[in-house]
Amino acid sequence: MTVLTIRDALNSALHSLMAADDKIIVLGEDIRGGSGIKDGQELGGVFGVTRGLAAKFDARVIDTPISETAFLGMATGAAMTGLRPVVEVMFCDFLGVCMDQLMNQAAKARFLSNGRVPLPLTIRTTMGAGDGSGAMHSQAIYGMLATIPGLTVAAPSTPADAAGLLKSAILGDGPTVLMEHKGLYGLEGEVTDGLPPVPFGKGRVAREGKDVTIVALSSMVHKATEAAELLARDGIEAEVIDPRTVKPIDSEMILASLAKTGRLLVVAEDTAFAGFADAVISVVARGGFDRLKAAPRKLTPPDTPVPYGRKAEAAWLPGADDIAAAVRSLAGS
Amino acid sequence: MTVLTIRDALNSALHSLMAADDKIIVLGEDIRGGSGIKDGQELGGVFGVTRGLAAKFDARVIDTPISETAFLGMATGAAMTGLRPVVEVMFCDFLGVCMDQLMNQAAKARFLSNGRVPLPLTIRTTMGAGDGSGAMHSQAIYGMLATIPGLTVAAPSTPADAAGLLKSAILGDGPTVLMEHKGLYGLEGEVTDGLPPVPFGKGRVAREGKDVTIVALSSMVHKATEAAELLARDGIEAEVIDPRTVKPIDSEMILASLAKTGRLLVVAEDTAFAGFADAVISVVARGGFDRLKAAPRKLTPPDTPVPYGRKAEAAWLPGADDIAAAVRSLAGS
Amino acid sequence: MLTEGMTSLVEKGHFIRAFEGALARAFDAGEVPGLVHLSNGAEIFELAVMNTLRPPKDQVTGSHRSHGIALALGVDPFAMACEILGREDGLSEGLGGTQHLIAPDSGLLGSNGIVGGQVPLAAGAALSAKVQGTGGIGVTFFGDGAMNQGAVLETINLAVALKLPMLFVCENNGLGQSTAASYAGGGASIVGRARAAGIAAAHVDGGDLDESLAVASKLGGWVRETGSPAFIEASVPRLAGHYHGDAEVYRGEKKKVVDPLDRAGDLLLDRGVPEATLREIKTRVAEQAEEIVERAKAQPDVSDRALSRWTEGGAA
Amino acid sequence: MLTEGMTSLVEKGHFIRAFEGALARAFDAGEVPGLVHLSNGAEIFELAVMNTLRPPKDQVTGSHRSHGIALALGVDPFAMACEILGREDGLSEGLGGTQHLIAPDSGLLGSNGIVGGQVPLAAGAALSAKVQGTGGIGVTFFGDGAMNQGAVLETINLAVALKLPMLFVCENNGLGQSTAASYAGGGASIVGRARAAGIAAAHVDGGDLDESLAVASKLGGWVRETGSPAFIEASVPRLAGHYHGDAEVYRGEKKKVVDPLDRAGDLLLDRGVPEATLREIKTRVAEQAEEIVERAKAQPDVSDRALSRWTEGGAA
Ligand SMILES: Cc1ncc(C[n+]2csc(CCOP(=O)(O)OP(=O)(O)O)c2C)c(N)n1
Ligand SMILES: Cc1ncc(C[n+]2csc(CCOP(=O)(O)OP(=O)(O)O)c2C)c(N)n1
Ligand SMILES: [Mg+2]
Ligand SMILES: [Mg+2]
Repeated sequence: MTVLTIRDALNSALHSLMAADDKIIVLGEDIRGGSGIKDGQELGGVFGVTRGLAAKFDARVIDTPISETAFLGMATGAAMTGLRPVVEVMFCDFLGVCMDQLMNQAAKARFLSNGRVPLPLTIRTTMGAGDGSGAMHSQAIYGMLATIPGLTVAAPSTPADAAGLLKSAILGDGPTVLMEHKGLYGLEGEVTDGLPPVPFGKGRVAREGKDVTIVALSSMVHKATEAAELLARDGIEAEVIDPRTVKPIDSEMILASLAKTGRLLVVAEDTAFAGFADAVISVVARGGFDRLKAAPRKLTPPDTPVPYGRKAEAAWLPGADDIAAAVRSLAGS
Repeated sequence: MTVLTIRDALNSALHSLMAADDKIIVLGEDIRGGSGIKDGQELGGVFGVTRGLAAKFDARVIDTPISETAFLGMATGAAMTGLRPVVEVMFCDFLGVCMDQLMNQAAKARFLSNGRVPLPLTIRTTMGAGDGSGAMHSQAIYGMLATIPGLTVAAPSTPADAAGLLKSAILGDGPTVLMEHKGLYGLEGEVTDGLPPVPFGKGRVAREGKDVTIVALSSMVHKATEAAELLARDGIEAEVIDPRTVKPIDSEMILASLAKTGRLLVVAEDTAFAGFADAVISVVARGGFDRLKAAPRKLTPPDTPVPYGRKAEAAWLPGADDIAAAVRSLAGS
Repeated sequence: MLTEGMTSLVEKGHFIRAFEGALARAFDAGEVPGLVHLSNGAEIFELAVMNTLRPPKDQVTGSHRSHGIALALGVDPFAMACEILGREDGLSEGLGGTQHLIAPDSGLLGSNGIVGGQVPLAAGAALSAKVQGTGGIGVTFFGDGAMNQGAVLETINLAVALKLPMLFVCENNGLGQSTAASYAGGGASIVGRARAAGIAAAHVDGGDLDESLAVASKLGGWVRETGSPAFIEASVPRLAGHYHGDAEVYRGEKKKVVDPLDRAGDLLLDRGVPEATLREIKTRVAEQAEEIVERAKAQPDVSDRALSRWTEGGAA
Repeated sequence: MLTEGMTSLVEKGHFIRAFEGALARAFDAGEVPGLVHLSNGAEIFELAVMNTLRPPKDQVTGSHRSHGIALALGVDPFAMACEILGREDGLSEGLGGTQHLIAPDSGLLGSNGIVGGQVPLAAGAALSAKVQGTGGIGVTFFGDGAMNQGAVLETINLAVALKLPMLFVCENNGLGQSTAASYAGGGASIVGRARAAGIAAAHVDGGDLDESLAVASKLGGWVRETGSPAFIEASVPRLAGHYHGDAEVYRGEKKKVVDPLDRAGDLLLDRGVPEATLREIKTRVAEQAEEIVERAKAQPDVSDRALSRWTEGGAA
């Protein structure tokens, strides 16, 4: 066991996989950084996740123009022809400019070939509000992405899961979007040596409890756990489930928790309508109706873009207090 | 009262609004059709919805290059500066190539200006499987679009609603996506003279019933009604609710129906996970839990791209028989 | 090119025309699930380009109008016909269809339903070849209309910036659906736009077989030898509607164009190939094409079974 | 330009520099919610372009780096500072922030967080002006990096095809974040790429005030008179990091560049403006800027109240 930040866990996973398989390439904007500029020290990505890769793997680490459509499509084509590309799309907000390559090309090619074409493509991108980045650098569009047939969407909350899900994505056969929360890069946590892959579709019980089930992803797992500690003082034991993958969702784990608690709160950072929270509530309402003792609840940001001002952003994001309050009213119902 | 097809109702609404307000412009690919070609007769859009507009309103009817990003963005900018543009995006599958202009520009500008900038933008697009158009000309991504804060998303099932929702969109202040089902253009129905606007967020009871509530949109309304007729023979009276707008959703009408029936089936053509069906189930599970007598159900296509072959496409789409079967098992539970 | 090779190429051209003719009749008979976009007029040029390629090391992507490209690459016509008819033994058992023909074994990485969507994918094939040192190249076909799509414009620049072994092939048939290329492209020269992006580029009359062979081999060779991208703009006629069944009222009076297949036939006659041979070729390939499409029509539709393999485990 | 006008322009340039300096200090003091991208080096050129505009008939869109553009257009600096600090009386009461400055009354249709996203929007302003016959034009500023984004490339063509009264302004500072423009653009000339698309285009040294004024007025005038689009590529230095606080290690040894503000100052000295006047100007605007940003810092953050007006009725 070692302690690593999410940033370093991801970086370390990239280093070890790239050393083991020269079919893995990494590409994106500024992921080398400083290309074309002499004597420049490499940036290694604006969040530093690809640091040091250029020095080791040179031609397999590729800076691109600001042409997300072209380079995401290029990565998709490369995945269809023998490589295992890892693309960095700097912020998930930018997926809008290359959504066709994501939703129609990368996500559909395996199906359209009836399984004859492999597509080992990993798209790393960042998400999340809380740092004053404003409406176009703060979104968390995992619910939107999960609507796309053919995509796996994952959103880790810990260093071990970040590295493990990244490995599963890179070693897998299909396209995966890995959503890294900007606010969690510096988060430290214990990781098993060798950073083992984490399978898709398997959640994690982040905290055990018997009274209420909270389903949350990414940074919301930490807020939910914080809320659970507050609630414990009042004798309410909340179970926090981190599905880790948005799609495929671990319905089994969620329903098993429901069997224990009978009460559900979903906390999400993506959009309010038709997002992750609604999907989980639907899973539970359909598959766990008899286990529900009270109406399920959700806590999401309001249905607006992410605001810039500090107070607005804080109000917009679900916080530990909001979660605790929602659980209290749920537990009392 | 007159009888019109959806195509003609839309066309007629465009003609009358454009005659009344010269701030309304229409633009898109081939919507005049034949431009630059001498003596060509105008196509009026590949589905004929904009037929005759060029001859009447000439410079306000604009053919564009195949540059969805540029022309959707142009329409957005035009809406911010005094015009009321109506853009045709030929198939909603193509929204991938201009998703940034939709999700980050058109949808966010009013919020980012704190309401100082108007954005009367109408995006007409088509959707729907059933005609062998394959995976990139058949999608129905209304659930995905509805996740975007700032957008209104509507999907009419009748000529009156098609014209009425189009009018509300054009006369309104915000960006609206109107999703026209390709398979319904020829559908005839009665319309009130003058084609009055239909307000957003207000559903329509397509068929009254007391045993089960079926919520469906667009072409699924007709399949649900067909199923309801089948069910009526067995003494099951299904109520069919057509919300007409995906967002804002008419929760009130849906919950009111639930109060009567206690049972919910949502039928949707968009994707299986985190789509419209999950959103409606969430509305009901959260807001109508006490009224639910049985677990809510949904009927959606499987979570794959739209297949091409006839049998596959028929199997992929929810049909009246599937709906009837789902209602039967629901009514019996 | 030797007369023998050229005769075989022209034979392939006639086969493609006949194959699509048979498909069109199948469409009229209600046997095709969707609309088909025919290559009429572009066959000779496409064959000239394929003549320089070495699939499957080279991989090609195409647009919605890719039957001709696929056949020119040597994709099995029966598997193709079955796919376009949505039948058993189709390339993807009918899941993809006419706009999603995929046959990487023959060098066809894929055709596409999104105008321009195929272009970045071919950059990926080029990158793969470069990184793995296979000596292969990526090739992409697209239309004049696609030249105004961001995906295409970005990829031209990307290929230059990353020095990708990639051949761009723009088939300018003067029309994007009902819209004139000259209008949509603002009157600018396509090859000029490409060249300004820093790519080696040439224009060719795609109805001229000799010239097409020369330009294709020159620019294809450039890509292979230098590892840098190149761009061909070919003028080709669109001899039929945008899709089969398109009434083309918008087109007004059609200008008379000589069919490139006839022009190629004339080249053969000039070289002393007897007219009877040409007639015999046409008859033979027409029969072959007809037979293949008939066999495809007789195949069952098993696309639902193919689908079910993707839905087992079911939707969430 | 008369000396008086030029002096006032240079004063504005110094004010912009000082304003952003004060913002940077506010950032260092923890008063700014997000990152700020400063215009250092581009002020003079931007002022030269604005000199030919007639807002609000003309509408301008800009990139993430738009403080200078906004101020050059005459947007109220206090409302801007409040917005950038996320405070009461900000343009959008703090909902938008530094990358989303919107002030159409002053001709600023909007700045943008998506590279290239602002460019199609300006085409809309141009179309509005054209359809409504206002005589106005649409103007858009973007960087060398944005020149590789589909939105920009498509819009250049669209403006030509539709004959839009639109001015494209590409500020080439040699860098997109840490990536060299020459690398990302494949070594091709930006103005050459634009010209090949059929647009009137010129390159200018954006550090040369006289030349910038001349080129801006020539091409701006062309757009206004002909109703057709035009394109300016301006070389401007990026005197600081990509954002304030960027360590720029990737940049290696920086080439020495003369600050365009100093060059413009020299022009004034040549015209006989006393050095003392220039010094006095700098001191004065520094004080003004400081005072404005200080006042903004004293404003309360009411962005949560602004937000609540958008959430009443609540999320579904
Ligand atoms: C992004 C996108 N926009 C629009 C369409 C609809 N569409 C299909 S083919 C076509 C015309 C294409 O013209 P061109 O590129 O010249 O190819 P051609 O049909 O002439 O071979 C259009 C507009 C599409 N499939 N994808
Ligand atoms: C679509 C998109 N991709 C990437 C980014 C991240 N990003 C912001 S600014 C920038 C560099 C832009 O370079 P340039 O256009 O030259 O403008 P400059 O910063 O030099 O003014 C990048 C890559 C973005 N905001 N949007
Ligand atoms: Mg064409
Ligand atoms: Mg730059």
